[in-house]
Amino acid sequence: MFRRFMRKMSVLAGVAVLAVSGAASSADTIKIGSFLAVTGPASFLGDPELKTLQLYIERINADGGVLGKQLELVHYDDGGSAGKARTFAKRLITADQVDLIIGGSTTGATMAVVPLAEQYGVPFISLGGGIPIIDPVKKWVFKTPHTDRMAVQKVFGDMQSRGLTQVGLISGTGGFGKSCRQQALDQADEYKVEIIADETYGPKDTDMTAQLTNIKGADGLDTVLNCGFGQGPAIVTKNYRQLGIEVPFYQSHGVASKSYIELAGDAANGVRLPAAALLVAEDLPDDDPQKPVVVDYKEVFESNFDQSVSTFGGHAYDALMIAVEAMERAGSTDKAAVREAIENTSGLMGTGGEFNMSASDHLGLDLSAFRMLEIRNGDWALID
Amino acid sequence: MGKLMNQRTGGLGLVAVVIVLLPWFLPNIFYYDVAIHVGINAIVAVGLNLLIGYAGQISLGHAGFFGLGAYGSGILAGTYGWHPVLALLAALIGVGVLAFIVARPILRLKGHYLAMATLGLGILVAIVLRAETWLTGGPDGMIVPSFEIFGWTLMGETTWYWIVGGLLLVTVWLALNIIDSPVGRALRSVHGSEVAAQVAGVDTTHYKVLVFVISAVFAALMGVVTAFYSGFITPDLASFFHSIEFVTMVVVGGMASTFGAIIGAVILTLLPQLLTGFDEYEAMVFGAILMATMIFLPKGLLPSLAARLRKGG
Amino acid sequence: MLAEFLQYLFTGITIGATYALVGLGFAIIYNASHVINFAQGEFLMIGGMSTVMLTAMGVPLPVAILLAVAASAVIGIALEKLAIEPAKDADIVPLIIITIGASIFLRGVAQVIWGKEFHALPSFSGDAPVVIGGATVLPQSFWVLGVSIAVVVALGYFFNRTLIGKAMIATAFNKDAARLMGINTRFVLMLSFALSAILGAVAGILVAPITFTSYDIGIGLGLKGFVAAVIGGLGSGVGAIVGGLILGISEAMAAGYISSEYKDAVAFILILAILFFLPSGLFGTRGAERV
Amino acid sequence: MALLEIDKLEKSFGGVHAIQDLSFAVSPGSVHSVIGPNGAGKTTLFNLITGLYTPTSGRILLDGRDVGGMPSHRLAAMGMSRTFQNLQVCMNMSAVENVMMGRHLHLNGRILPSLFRLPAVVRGDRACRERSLELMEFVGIQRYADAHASAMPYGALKRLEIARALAAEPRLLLLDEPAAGLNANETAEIDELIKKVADSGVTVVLVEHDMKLVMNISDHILVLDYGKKLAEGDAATVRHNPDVISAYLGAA
Repeated sequence: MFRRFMRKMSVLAGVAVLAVSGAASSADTIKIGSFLAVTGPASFLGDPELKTLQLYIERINADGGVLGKQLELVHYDDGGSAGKARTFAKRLITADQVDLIIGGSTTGATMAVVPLAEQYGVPFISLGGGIPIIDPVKKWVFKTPHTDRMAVQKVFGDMQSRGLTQVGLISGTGGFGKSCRQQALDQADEYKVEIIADETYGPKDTDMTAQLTNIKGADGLDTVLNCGFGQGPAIVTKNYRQLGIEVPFYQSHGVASKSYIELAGDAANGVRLPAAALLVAEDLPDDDPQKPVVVDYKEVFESNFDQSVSTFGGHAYDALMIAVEAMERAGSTDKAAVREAIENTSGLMGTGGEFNMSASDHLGLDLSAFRMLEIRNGDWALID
Repeated sequence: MGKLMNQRTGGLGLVAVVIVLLPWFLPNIFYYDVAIHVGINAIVAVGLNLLIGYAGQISLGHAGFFGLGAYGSGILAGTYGWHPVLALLAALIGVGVLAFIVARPILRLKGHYLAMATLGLGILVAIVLRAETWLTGGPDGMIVPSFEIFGWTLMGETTWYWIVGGLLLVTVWLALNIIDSPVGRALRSVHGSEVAAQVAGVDTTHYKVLVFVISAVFAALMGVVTAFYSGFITPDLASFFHSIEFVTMVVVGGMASTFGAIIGAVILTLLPQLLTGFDEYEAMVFGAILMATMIFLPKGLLPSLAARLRKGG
Repeated sequence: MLAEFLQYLFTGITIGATYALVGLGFAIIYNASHVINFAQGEFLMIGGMSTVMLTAMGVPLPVAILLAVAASAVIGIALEKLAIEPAKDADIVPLIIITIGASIFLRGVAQVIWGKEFHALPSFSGDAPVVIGGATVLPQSFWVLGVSIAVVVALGYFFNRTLIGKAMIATAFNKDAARLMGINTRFVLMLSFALSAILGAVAGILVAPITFTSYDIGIGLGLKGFVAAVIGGLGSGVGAIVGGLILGISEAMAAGYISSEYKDAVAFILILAILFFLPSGLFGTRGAERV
Repeated sequence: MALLEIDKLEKSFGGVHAIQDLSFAVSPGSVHSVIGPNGAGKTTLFNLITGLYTPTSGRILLDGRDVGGMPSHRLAAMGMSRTFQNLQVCMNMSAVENVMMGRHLHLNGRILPSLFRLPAVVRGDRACRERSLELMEFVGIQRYADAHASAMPYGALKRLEIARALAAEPRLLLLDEPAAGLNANETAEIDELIKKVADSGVTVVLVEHDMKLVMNISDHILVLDYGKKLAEGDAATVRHNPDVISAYLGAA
């Protein structure tokens, strides 16, 4: 550990010298900038995302890089704070002069940076889930995770097929939970479900029994949906079982990582959620065109890091692949050309599904990219 | 007397020279951005130093006033389309009035109780900013329009650099004026011996309230500047940690030292930027530096160094 | 209706007991040194995270708990020896910054050692809820309450019946006089940090199965414990316990009946109200100023 | 009319009666001493007169006006000034600034003129500094003019407090044990100083343990014991009062 520390010190000294001399930009590398929530309440997003970027950039470089150049990752930890994200994004653009930005683990951090990307004209692929990132479309901004609208549609579709109509809603007050809650309220009519209770909890709350007690008391409750990420949904799940609420329980794709099951333990069994195919890679039918991609990513990730694969790292993988593929197609790192190439991405198979972007769709995934999963015996199970 | 004049004019001159010459050493926009944040923090720290360093009254909640300034002007100018100048004035007056109202009950408290009450006040502001999503955009923040005046739009780092630099110079001048005046002596006597001040005819409550309001308005003004400069604000501006950062700037630089407060702001703004290279060790190193400074230089950098120099010379 | 009320009440008592333990830790250190230890919350984190790590390594739970508590005590003593004692003559403000620096430091170290993920500790005796009057209570809540009561009783015995406990009270009352009476006040200071670290660690371990634990849970719980201590009157043991329960129950009631968004505001509204109208807390004594 | 009149004054803390049924009057231009054993309530009496404590009952009349419980700074504006038994010097300021602080009432203490450093403020401060230096000379500590308060010896600080109290140009000056902790030489100097102050027309109320000093300079002596008046009169009367003798002998 000490040697790693010393290495960091020398790197730091090098960085300082570089920065002072102002010779930040060099022509023979392609600079990928990123700002991720590696610490803080959203660290379970940022941590696998950063690991994925580092790992795959190393692999791409070992294979000869992109356009004959090596990739260089410039990363800052925004701790999930939108304000910090903005500061670091500005640093990436103006000081580090990166060619492209991948980052923003959260919708909030992304939205804080959107005006900068637009102002300076830098291709920006976000890893945030919220729909406002790409709706309305912004010229320079793309994203890879499924939107919360898709997640809500998937969940409501499943409820509809099970004949559940009276929904109790509980959501986190962070950007993700807030946006997901809004989508649930907006989409309810179309799927003929009714939101009969609407409760919230803070990102650091440690007990949600009070809110769930209110939901439990709602007349005619058929099912409950929780919009949120982090440890919050795990506590909600535990409290849900503690209070003995019997109706089916849905989570959003915000909990699509093994750590949710580990935290919630047995209480997680029976919970349904929409998620990418990555979580059930091995269970996919062999003829599923997504299978090779997700199985490969899962194996690479899990053999390099001592932790289970999550869909969040997958979003970073997708973003990097889209960026690399677009640069190769554009034949340069010219920002405008790369932006246009990203917009023309088509048929690219990622961990989240097949990306087909266009001038009016800067995500390029459809509902088929989502699978409905149920947690059984502490593991994901594919149910459709 | 002559020495004091030298310190005054010399110090002011030095600050002015640094502000004017610095742009030659800033390689790109990012460094301007850092310099602007240094300036903003320095102004808050100089104002807060009047309260903590000179009057001896701690506040762990000044980020609350900073956040209220930012959101007050941001909401009035953005959501309600007020002229930015009006929004600025309204935010400053609003914060001033609020500070005036809470100052009396709060400043009756001393020591840890005062620390606790100001801490609670600051956190309450942050909670409200987070919760009232319809007004503030919630935890993810809100966008603030540009500052327009006489048909000019204040945009870009270089413009704001000179604005903040000018404000810093004025702030330092005002702070030095206050300190070396009957008001300043009254403030310092509150710290030195409150009873002695009272029996000498100093209405200590009046001066404590006064300096509380002044430092709150300085913080609010910088909140306004931050909002219009960065165009994006989040409730983190009002967070407990941000309050602690302000206090730390004052204490690390040196209590009851205006130039010390500036140095504290420089160090504490640059440190996190330098420490980004440490990745996961960042928090550890930051905490260790904070502790070490306070243990080995409890009076803060500038006064401790000055004392050492005096001993040496 | 009654079931809901009871549910909120049980929730409040459980979390309130945690606040009370943290508040007691604040009170003990404050009495011995007149330092508000802003790193108090980190002991909860260290207790919880060490237990999680040790059990993951295969250490049986009771042994893991003992080791984690002991580790916290050692860190508490180290904090006192390395950071507080060298600066004992400092003003209030530098001392506050030192303990805040310590808390950032400890959090940073924890993050490097244990990572940033949340961890769950298995409940001590299962997750099958007990139903009381229509409300449900987890068995872990009984652990929290039971151990808290046991700790409070043990502390009461320690302070009132043992020589060293009495020495600590004497030191709190008048340090110089205590020193003249032959009490080793430096030892008392060290002991108070060890004790409050133990209290924090116990609280952290008890709630880990309910709230989970991670490198940064100390900030929130620490602040709430601080509020509990001030509500009760800084330095008053009984006050900290009552303060903790009042805070926990008010929070749960506010979340249930008013608005879950403002649950966290309850603590700080309470503290402002108390400080404005009862500046020395519910059980604090007001020292007359000597001129 | 008496400058200061105390009428049936009572003060208790909890159940403890610190001052009981105390009445006396101080006539203008006199040196009035309050003596008594430790714990007799002398400092409490001063704290009551100068507004640091609020009386439990009874009246404190300044120029015939009841000022009991009035805040200290307003009493100062009415011409009252004092020193403290335990030093209350602002250690975060220089010696001359401490004295200048004492002149606060005679300066413009409003914020805006100070904030913009208006010429009137600068002039006022300069005059104030000169007057303060004169006062330091008057009490005999002129050589500490540029010193920081924290660097001054105890005896000088005692005088500094007197200079600060005089800076307010009081009509009534309360001195709480000005000679405590001083050696015989220094005490004699303080003796001279108090006489000089009294001669300049300031009414002095003195609490002091040094009997020689008290007997030397007092026009009138009040003896307190357990918060009550034990005896009153000029030096000779008090010296021969049997109650006083027994109280002091008993205490000794």
